[in-house]
This record gives sequence, structure tokens and C-alpha cells, in this order.
Amino acid sequence: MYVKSKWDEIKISWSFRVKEWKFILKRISESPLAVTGIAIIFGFLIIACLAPILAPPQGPDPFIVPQDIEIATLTPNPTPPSTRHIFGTTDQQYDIYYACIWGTISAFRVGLSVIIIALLIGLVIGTLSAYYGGIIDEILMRITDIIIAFPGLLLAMVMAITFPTVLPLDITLLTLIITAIFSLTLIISKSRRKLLLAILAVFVGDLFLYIYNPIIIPLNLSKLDKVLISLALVSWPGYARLIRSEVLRVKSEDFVEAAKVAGCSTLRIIVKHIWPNTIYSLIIVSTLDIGSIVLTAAALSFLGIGAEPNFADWGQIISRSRNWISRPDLLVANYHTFLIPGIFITLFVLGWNLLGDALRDVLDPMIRRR
Amino acid sequence: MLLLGLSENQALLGDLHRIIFSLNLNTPPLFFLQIKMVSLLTYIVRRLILLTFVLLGVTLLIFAITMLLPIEVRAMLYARNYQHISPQGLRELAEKYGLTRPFHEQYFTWLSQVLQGNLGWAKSSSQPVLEAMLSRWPYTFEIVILAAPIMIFLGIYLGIQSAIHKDGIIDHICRILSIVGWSLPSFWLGLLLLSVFYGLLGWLPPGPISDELRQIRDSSLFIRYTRIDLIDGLLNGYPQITLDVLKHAILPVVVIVVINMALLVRVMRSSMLEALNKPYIVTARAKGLDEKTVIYKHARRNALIPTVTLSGMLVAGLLGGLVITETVFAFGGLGQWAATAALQLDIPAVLGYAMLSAFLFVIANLIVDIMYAYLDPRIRLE
Amino acid sequence: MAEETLIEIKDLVVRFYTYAGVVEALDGINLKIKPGEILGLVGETGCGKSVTSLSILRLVPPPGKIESGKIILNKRDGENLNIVDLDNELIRKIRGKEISMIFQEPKAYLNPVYTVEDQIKESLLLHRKEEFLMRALDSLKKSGKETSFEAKIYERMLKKPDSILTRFLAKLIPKKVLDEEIRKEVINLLKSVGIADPERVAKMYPFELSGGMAQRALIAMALSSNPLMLIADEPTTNLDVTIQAQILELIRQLRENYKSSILYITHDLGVVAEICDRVAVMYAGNIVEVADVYKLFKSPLHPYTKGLLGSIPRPGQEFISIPGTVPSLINPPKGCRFHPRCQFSMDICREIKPNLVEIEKDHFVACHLYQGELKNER
Amino acid sequence: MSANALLQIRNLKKYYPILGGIFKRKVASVKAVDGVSLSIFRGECFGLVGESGCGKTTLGKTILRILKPDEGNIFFDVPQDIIDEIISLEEKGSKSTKLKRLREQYDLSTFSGERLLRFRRRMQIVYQDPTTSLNPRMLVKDIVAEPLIVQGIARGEKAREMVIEILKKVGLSEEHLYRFPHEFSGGQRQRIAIARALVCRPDFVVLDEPTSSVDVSVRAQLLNLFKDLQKDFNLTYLFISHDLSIVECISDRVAIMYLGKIVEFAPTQKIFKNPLHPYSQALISSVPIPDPTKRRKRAPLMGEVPSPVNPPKGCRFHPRCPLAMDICKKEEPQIMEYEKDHYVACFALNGGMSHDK
Repeated sequence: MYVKSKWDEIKISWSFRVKEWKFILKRISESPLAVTGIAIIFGFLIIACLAPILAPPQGPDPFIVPQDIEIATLTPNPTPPSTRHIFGTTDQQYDIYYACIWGTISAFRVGLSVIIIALLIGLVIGTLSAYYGGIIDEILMRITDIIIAFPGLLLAMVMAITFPTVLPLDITLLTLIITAIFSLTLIISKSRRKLLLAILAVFVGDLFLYIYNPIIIPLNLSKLDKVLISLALVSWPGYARLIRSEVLRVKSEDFVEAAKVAGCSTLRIIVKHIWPNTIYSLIIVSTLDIGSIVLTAAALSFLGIGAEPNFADWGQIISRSRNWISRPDLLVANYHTFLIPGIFITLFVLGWNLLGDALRDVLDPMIRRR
Repeated sequence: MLLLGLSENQALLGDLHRIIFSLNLNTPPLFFLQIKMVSLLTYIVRRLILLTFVLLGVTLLIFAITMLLPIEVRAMLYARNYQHISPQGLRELAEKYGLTRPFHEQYFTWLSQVLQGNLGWAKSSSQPVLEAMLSRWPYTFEIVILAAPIMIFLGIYLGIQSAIHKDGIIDHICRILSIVGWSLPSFWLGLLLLSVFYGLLGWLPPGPISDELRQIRDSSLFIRYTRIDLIDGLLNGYPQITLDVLKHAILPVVVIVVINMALLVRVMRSSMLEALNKPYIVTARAKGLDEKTVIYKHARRNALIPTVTLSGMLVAGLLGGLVITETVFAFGGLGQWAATAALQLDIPAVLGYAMLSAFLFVIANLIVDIMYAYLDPRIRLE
Repeated sequence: MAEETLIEIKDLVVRFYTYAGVVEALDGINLKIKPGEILGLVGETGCGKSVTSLSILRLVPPPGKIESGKIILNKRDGENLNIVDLDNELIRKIRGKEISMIFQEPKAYLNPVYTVEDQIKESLLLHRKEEFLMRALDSLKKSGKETSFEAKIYERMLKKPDSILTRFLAKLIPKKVLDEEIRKEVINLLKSVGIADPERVAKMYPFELSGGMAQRALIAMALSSNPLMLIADEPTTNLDVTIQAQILELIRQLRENYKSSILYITHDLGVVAEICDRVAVMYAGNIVEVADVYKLFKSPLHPYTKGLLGSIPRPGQEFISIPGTVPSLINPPKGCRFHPRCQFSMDICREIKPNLVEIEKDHFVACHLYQGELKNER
Repeated sequence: MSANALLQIRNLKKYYPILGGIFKRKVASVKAVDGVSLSIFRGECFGLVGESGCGKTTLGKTILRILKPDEGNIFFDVPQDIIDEIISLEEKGSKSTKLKRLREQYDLSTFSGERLLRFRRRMQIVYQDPTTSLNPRMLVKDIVAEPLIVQGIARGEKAREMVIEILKKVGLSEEHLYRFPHEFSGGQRQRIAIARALVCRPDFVVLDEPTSSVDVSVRAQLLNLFKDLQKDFNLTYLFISHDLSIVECISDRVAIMYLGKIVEFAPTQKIFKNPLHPYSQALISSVPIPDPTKRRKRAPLMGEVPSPVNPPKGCRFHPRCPLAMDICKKEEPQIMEYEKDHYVACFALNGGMSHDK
């Protein structure tokens, strides 16, 4: 295999990675459960993409569920499925079909963004904790203990309630924190003195700016955003622990030591040697967790903390049924208000869980085989 | 390893799964390898240190979060009649309850009150926090004590069957059931069950106890020995109360079992499969033992180690509050109370609840450690 | 003298149906094990030595399957059994009783949650229960307690071992005398494998034992039923040389005391020279040469055996290595599986698989080089 | 010692702490390497032999400064007069700044940070198991080129050329560049690991049981490769192994280690023909000889290696030693030159006399 240009080289080095993924996909496609999972997720993806066609928005914000004013004037009670509203309406005549279709997008948004934020926080904390060990590890792990010790659902509730709607995002403070973390890692890794000095200079300049003229950007958060942020803040400790144990596992392997002997800096060891070897476990766990996160978000909505009452979100529709818990006749009469969105939630979560389970069956032995 | 702050909600079970996944099953966690010979006393002392630390941390965290609220909103929480209050009145209230003082002073004031045994007043239920928690706790306990044995037994049994018949029909059914069970939203399952068994059939009503029996229970003749109606009914000679409580608890118990069992089945299955692949199983077979002994004596004992640990943590997590299940069935336990308190931003109540769950977290960890040491001779507590 | 054999393996084929493809682990092997001898089975990783030993006990793990062939066991009472198509109930009576096995990593092969005593006791109760019941009854008689409740239970266990009531009673009631008898035997066994303080070791869990000690415990367990044959699957590979020397010495003594045959599997030619009477050399799922140990080391015939002997480090000499690597057994080379690495390979080697032929008395080789000679002589 | 020593270590100690108690304090330590002095000559292959857990791998890694020693000096390519000066200053118990400065400049055991990283190019290691010592998610080209890049020797096209050159030297070729380690057989993987170790052209390589995870027939190939490479690159080896027969064939000098201490070292011929320490004798006699006609009846060494947490007092071998005397239980024997170039630590050799006299 002779390589002519840089581009060829990139192509060849990637073709092996693509081959690996093809192999994984082939293994997955042999399990009927996994195929079902993928089919479900694809189905939801298609619904999400075609939402504007399936349920044309009637206002400027497509996530606001349209209200059928005509019936609303007649009765406040829900109406069962009919040709006009194929999934029926809730009380105050919100269209369930519309909410279910656009709710798909909300579900993807919540699941993916919570996972990404939590993974990022977990990656930083877990890696620092495992790689440096000692007192840093002790402090960071005790912090995760504190968050884990409190039932996450309630903590998320309190956070989502108390979180301000307008978040003053302080850019200067943020850069200050980032430079601080960066220079700290450089100090610990004992290398690149010049770069370290430069970063310290930035740090001091930034500090100056922060004291005299901070740049603050106000961020407007919707209720769903608040739920999203609080869920991420509650669920990162789990990832931090997972990543910590993964990094510890990889760290003890000979090839990391060999990289040290070769003269690699700490940063290079973490980024080039340790992280790529933890990727499979992260993929498995995050796939399995997307479903769970959507469930928790729905549970928060059910308790009355989630999205606004007219926002297209599955949990929000179901939460309307809470009023009839002690009224058996209404519970039966209005079955459609919770049955249909519930099926959407269950299928969505099931899809991710099936996929995650299959991924684990395929990838876990690959991790262990090494 | 340390993981307990679970409600019955699956997202937090995800945490557990993460931990189980990251643990190499059947090998003791790193924690134990570092300290092989530790006296039980050292263990307890270490856990107590952790407890104080976690208690302080959790309350500090909640305190800090509530500080995000504007001072007026917080003052409003103290107002008796908050619809008719002037800005002037709010300022006075804030002054009166020390809300204008620095954060740490407020926290230490609260802390010194707690050290004197005063957890504060729960506005959401118009009771002192401690009393509120004591009166709610038995309902949660009733559900957990009924659900835990069923879910652990079924989980272990199905897990073993699934592993023995790997890739057979039984295995497929168990796996599908467990994945579906895991994917069900508990509130939705609760609503479905309610609409069928209460709405359509009228058999199993929500709430912890029927109204007429509640009157008997609350009368002065009924002595509340344990505060747990299930037991007190029998002690007082009212078996109908016990039966009624059982009837009311069926649906919540079903929800808890269906959802939590899924995790146990998965963990038991994978640890059983792992145990069956171990070299000592070859030895057992080469000895001439029959398959039943190989599975139930040699493999099961080893596979139980992670599962029992998980069960311990699950049960403790359930005791900490079944927020959603209790809300759906209006069962009036700790979880429902805490959820109401959180919704109304009843800060003293949330703080009290936080301390309780942190306490349960640490105690459950200690119990799990001891169980681990009991099951696995490689870990010895002296 | 009539040829006596204990075990005869005839045309045994074992395949593993793995995800990557069908692994032809054993490609029709033939092997005889004589009573009382130590037969060494030598080969490199993945050549099928362990599969051979597991096939003898019919313990080939899935996805492996014994496809065809016979394994004939000649028992002490003259009965001949074909292990390959014995039913499960009967094969269990052979495992651990007639044929025992010890393994490479003794600590992993002991169950971590039971003590050494528990595990040896289990073997004793499985194969020698009646003997111990008699002993317990005797000792009860001696102490004049033959009418005690305990004695009645033992009698019942002897007479009606399968009745449900007996089983129930046996589970329920403490059997002190029986336990004591078994404990004595466990201690004796441990002593006989050279453990200095058997009482203490008996109460230990596997993780508390050193590798050598665990191997001794495993050997004690294997010998508990006085088997006809002991299969030793690389028993000293992970042990230190001084401990290896101790275990080899022990195995040699045991052969004299117990008169069992031993199938000794190893990749270390030094150990073979040290302990075996006869040697079978395996390569890629085939047996390529079988001979007396002196003959094999003095005049090896098969090119692979020659290469193997040449690659033993000898001070002052160059290392002679076999070029290339061991082939994958998923698509093994056609014909003789060694031909791609063989310096004498001929056209016929690429096409036809050579059979194992007796060149001299008790010296078998599977190589076309010598089959030609044989034909010429005829 | 001889002037052409490339590496000289003196009284090297490495203890691993055992944590315990409420605050996980150190309660005891595993004395993995406990006062080892050695010198390795330029261009030789120095064999280090011992049973598992005797600390031979720890010693190798401490010399490479993968582990930080608790005590002792490591001099790598330092002029003899400077070593002598440091030693004499240390023996005086001096705390002068001169000693400190000298040590910081020359003693590898004090190096840290950037300086240590740069020093790595001169000393390398080949691990026992190539499946774990090669990053499974990197291509061969990246694995082998990494030392070049991080040491700033070469990058891009030049690095590529150097990688191909070294791969050819170890018996691989250009077509192997774009493959992952798991696509190779065990022997080939070990070749990749060797290529990575040699790509920076180090002077000194620690071979940590490099052949124990490969098959017999492949082992000989690798051993021949080591010999060839030693000639081509003028390398000095520290060959760590538990297999005495290999060490006998490949090493020029051999040291035998027992429980963190070196009990005997001498040129290979001498030590195998005439081992002096009772442990060496037992060890060498327990190696099976691949010749059935030379079967020997021997009394194997009884007992097992004691725990390195609480090694026996006095001579560490005395509980298993057939020649143990009273003094062995009380005092630790010092390593002394018994014959020319033949060093032994045993009281029995000088008639049970204490070294103090």
C-alpha cells in the first residue's frame, strides 16, 4: 500500500476505522432486537424531520400547540379522537396529534443535549480525578457523592424551579475559569513553560477585565431549557464516575506507560491514548441513557415542572391527567389524553434501550478482549 | 460503588447501570483492594465521616441553589397571605427572617437550629418538618417492604433462567420483558393501571387507605404502635385495616416491581453468564457434578455478589422516596410530600428531606459494604 | 505382549463454530494412552492440546462440538466405553472418578467463595459417599452409638439413597461423624500432596493460597477418587521454576503411589524431557509425531519436531527458528498443515494430508518424507 | 568498577505503600526493590533473573524512571570521576549544596519534568505482552512515529521514512504501516513494540520478559532479532526474565534477584557453571533440561517465597536455605566480590563471618 499524498494517507487511516464500524453494524444487524430499536429511532427521526408537513404549524412558534377555539367555547373537557382531531384533544382543546408530532423534536432535543452537556462535564471531572488521583480525586469524588446522595429527580425539580429565566452569562468569568483550568493542567503536567506563561498573562488580563468591565450576555431560558440544564447538572456525576473508572482501567495498561516512556506529555497521553480507549463504554452508556433522560424529563413535566402548558411535549400532555386520579369515570373517559402520548414516550425510550443493549452485547466483549 | 440517591425513576437507575457496567463484575471494587484489612470500626468511622460530609454538602448545595432566587421571591415564601403584600411588607419580611444577611450567616443560623434538633416549619404541610417526615415515612415503608422481596426474588430467578437458557426462548422473553419494563414511564404505567383497575373495574382505588377505615385508624381507641398501618391493624385486632392497606398497595407495588425488576434481571443475567464462563465451572464439571449443582452451587453464589449489592442499593433508594409512584396513586408517602414541598419551594422541608436521603445513602452504603464482605471471602472485615 | 491401552482416541474431529468462521481445532487425531505411563502432549498455543484433553472428558465448551471419532476408555473391570456417545448421566460417573483433570491457572480453577476443604469434600461425597458412610457407621459402632439417631440416618442413606425422605433428613440433620471422617480424608489428601500444615490450608479460601499451594490443592482434589488417569493441562506453566520443580517431583511420586496414567500437556520441552515416558507432538490440530521420549529427543523425524527441538535455547549455539507463524485454524493450509513453514515441503504435501504411520516400533510420524521410504521398502 | 559502565545504580530502593486506616494512611510497604547496586557496561546484555514478585520488573522500571525511587542513585552515561565525587560526598553524609547541585545535574533519580521527558529518548523499554503495550486504537505508523514526534526528532515525511526504516530492521515492511495492532500475530506485535522502542535510537533498552508471551518457535526468531539489533545499533540491554535457559544464551552477565535484593551476579558462564549462592544453586538446578538422558534426581528447594511486606530478618533466604546459620537470621549479608567479577551476598561463603570484621 503506497501512499502518495497527505489526502491518501487520511483516507487510508480512516478506511480502517470505517471498516471497524461496518463490522459493528453488521453484528448489530444480526440481532432482531437491535434492528427493531434502530427502526424505532429512525421512525421517530423521520417524524421529527417531517413534522412541518405532518402537522403544519399554525403560529409563529411551531412548538406552541394549537388550540381549537371553536370547541373550546362549547366545552372545557377533552374530546375523544375524531376525524377533526385524530388523537383527540386535551382539556382546553389542545390538539394531541400536533403535540405528539412536535413533541418528538423536544424529546430528541432534551435527550441529546442533556447527554452531551453531562458527558462534557463528566469527561473533565472524571479524567482529572482519575489521572491525578490523590487529593484532587478525593475532592472531586466527594462532590459527586453529594449530588448522588440526593434523589436526582427532586434535585432537578428544585433546580428547575429556582433557576432564573434570564441567565446572566458572564463571558469574562467563563474565560477566566477556562484559562484557570487550562493553566492548572499545564502546571501539573510540568511542561511547555512558555505556553504556560502566555496563558497566565491572558489570565491576568482577563482578571483585570473581569474586575473593571465584565461582559455579560443575558440568556433567555424557556422552561424546557431550565429542565434541560438542571437534568444535565444532576446527571453528570454518574458520567464522571464512569469516566473515572474507565480512565483508571486504561491508565494501568502498558501502552500508557509506554507512551510515558516515549516522552509524551500528560495532555497527549490523555487525549491520544486514554480517551480513544474509553469511547466504546461511553457510546454504550450514553445510548442507554438517552431514553432514561427523556423519561425523567417527562416525569418532571408530569409533576408540573416541565414545559409550559401549551408547549409540544409528551410529558406535559400526560400531566394534564393528574387531575382525574381520584375520579374513576373521568380517568376512563379521557383515556386518550395519557394513552397516546404515553405510547410515544415508551416507544422512544424502548428504541434507545434496545439499541443500547445491542451495542453493549457487541462492544462490551471488544472492550474486554483487549 | 457508592450510589444511592435514587428515586424509583429510571434516569437514576441509569446511574446504577453505569456503575454496574463500569465495575468489573465479580471482582471487588478498587476501594477494597486498596485497603484489604480494615477493621469494622474503621469502616463505620469512615462512613460516619462521609455522612457528615455528605449532609453538610447536600444542605449547602440546596441552600446555594435557593440563593439563586431573588430576595423578594424568597421573602414571599414566608408571607402568610402573599397575594396582598406590599413591597414594603416584603422588605420587612426579608429583614425579619434574616434574608438580607450574607449567605454563610444564613446557612450557619439554619445549621445551629438543626443541631438543636429543630428542623424548621414545613409550610407546604403546615407541620414541623420532623413531624411531617415521621408521619409520611410509614406509607413509603409499606410499599417498599411489600415490593422489595417480590422484585428481588423475581429478578434473581428470571436472571438465572435467562442465563441458563442463553439465546433460547426463555432468555428472549426475559430480555424483552426487562427492556420493555425498563422503558415504561412509571407515571404512565400507574395511570394505565389506575384507569383499568379503578376506573373500569373499580377494584383497586388510589390512596393509602379507605376513608371509613381511616376514621377507625385515627380514632383514639386505635393505638399506633409502629405507625405502620399494615402492622398496627393486626396488633389492634383490625385485620380489615391490614387487608385494606394491602389492597391499596397492590398497584404501586406492581409499578415498582415491574420497573425495578428489569435492572435486576439484566444484572443477574450478565453476572451469571460471566460466572458460568469462569474456569472454576470447568473444574466443577470435570469433578463430575451434575449441571444443577454446577449452576446453583458454584455459579449462583458468585453471581449473587453484584446482584445482592445492587438490590441493597435499590431498596435503600426506594426508601428514600417514590416520588412519582406515590404522586400517581396519591399514596401520601415521603416522596409525594417532598415533591409537593419542592413544588412550593418549601425550603426547610426540602432541606430536611435532603438530610434524610443523605443519611439513607450512607447507611445503605455501609450495609452494602458489609454484605459484600459477607458474600465474598476475598474481602474480610475483621 | 498384548498391547494394553487405557484410552484410545480414534479419528477425533472437533470443530468450533465461532463468529469468525469454523475453527478446525482437531483434524482427526489418533492417540493411545497406556496404563501407568506419563504421556506428554506437546505443541504451541492453539494447536489443540487443550481441546484434546477436554474432549476426553467431553467438556469441549460451546461453540465447540465433537464432530466424529471415538474415544474408547478401558475400565478396570474390562468394560469398554466410548466416551463420545455416552449419555450425560454416565459421563458424569467418569469425570472426576475415572479421569481427573488439573489446570494451568490453579487459582482461577478453584471456586473463590468456597474453602479448599469444601471443594475437596464435594468431590469425596460425589464419588466415595458409600465408603464414608460405612466408615462413619464403623466409628459409631466403635464408640457404642450404633443405635443413635445419627447411625440410623447413615443406614438409611446407604440403603435408600434416592428416596425423598432420606434426602430431606440428610439435609436437615447435622452429620457430625460423617463430616469428621471426610475431614480426616481431606487432611490426609492434602498431606499426601506435600502441604506442610494441611489443617490450616484446608480452611483457606483460594485467594489466600500461593500458586504452588493452589496447584497442590487441585491435585489433591483430582486424586480424591483414585482415578485411572490424570490429565494435567500445563500445570506448571505459570509457576516459578523452583515451584515447578516441586510440582514435577510431586507428580512423579504420585504416579508411583497411585499407578494412574498421566496425560501431561505442555509447551515446554524441558518439562517433557524431565517427566514423560512417551511424547506426542501436535501441530495445528494434528498429531505429527509420537515416540518414546528418548527416541524423540535423540532422533526426531518430523520437520516440525526438529524445528521445535532446534528452537530450544542452548548456550553457545545460534537459535534455530522455524520461519513463519502458526496458521489460523479457520482456513488451515491444505494438505499437510505444516507445509508453508516446512523446508522439505514437496508437491504432495500441498495436496494430501499425511497419515500417522509407524516408522519404527512405537515411533509414529505423519510426514510424506517418510511415507515414501516406507513404500520403497515394501 | 569498570570505567566503561553505561549505567550505574547505587543502593536503589523502591517501596510501594500499603494504605489503611481511617484516612488511608500508609500502614506498611512492599519492599519491591531494597538496596540494589549494579553497573551495566556499554554494549553488553545484562540478564536479570528471579522468580515472580522478586522485584525484577520494578527494578527495570525504576532504572527507566517510570517509577520514582525512594532512595539511591542512578547514573546514566556519567563520567566516573563525577560518580566517585558524588559517592564520596554522600558517604561523608554531607549536606552541602555542592552535592545537591551535582546530583541534580547527573543523578537520573532526581530528574523530573521536561528534563526527564527529553532523557527518555536514550532509554527505552519493551514490554512482556505486546497486546497490552500497543494502543489498540492507533495505527502502526502512529505508534512507531510517536516517540519521534514527541521528542521533536522528526515529523511528517521524515518521520515516515524513519518509521519505514526501523520497521524493515525489525522484519516488517511498509505495507504494515496502515494497520491496527490486532491485525498482527503475537510475534509481529512484539516486533512493532521493538520498532517503537528503537526508533529514537536509544543507547539502553530494558527488555521486560519480551519473549514470555510468544510461542516457542517464534521465541527463537525474536531472540535472534535482539542479537542482530544489538550489533546494528550498538545497544545495551537489561534483559529481565524468569526463564534461565534464555538468559543463559543471550546475556553476557547475569544477576539473580531474590525478594528485592540481588544475591549474586557474575559473567554468565561463571554463574551457570559454578553458582555460589544457595538460592542460585537451587534455581539453576530446578530448570528442566531438555534432554531425557540427563534426568537428575534432585531435592527441590522447599517452601515458598515469603511476602515482601514482611521479609525475613537477616538474610532473606534463610528460612529456605539448607546452609542457614545463626548469623543469617540476625544480619543481612552484603554483596562482595568472591572471585574476580563474581559477586555474592552470602555468609556461608566466608565461613559465617560478619562483614563488620
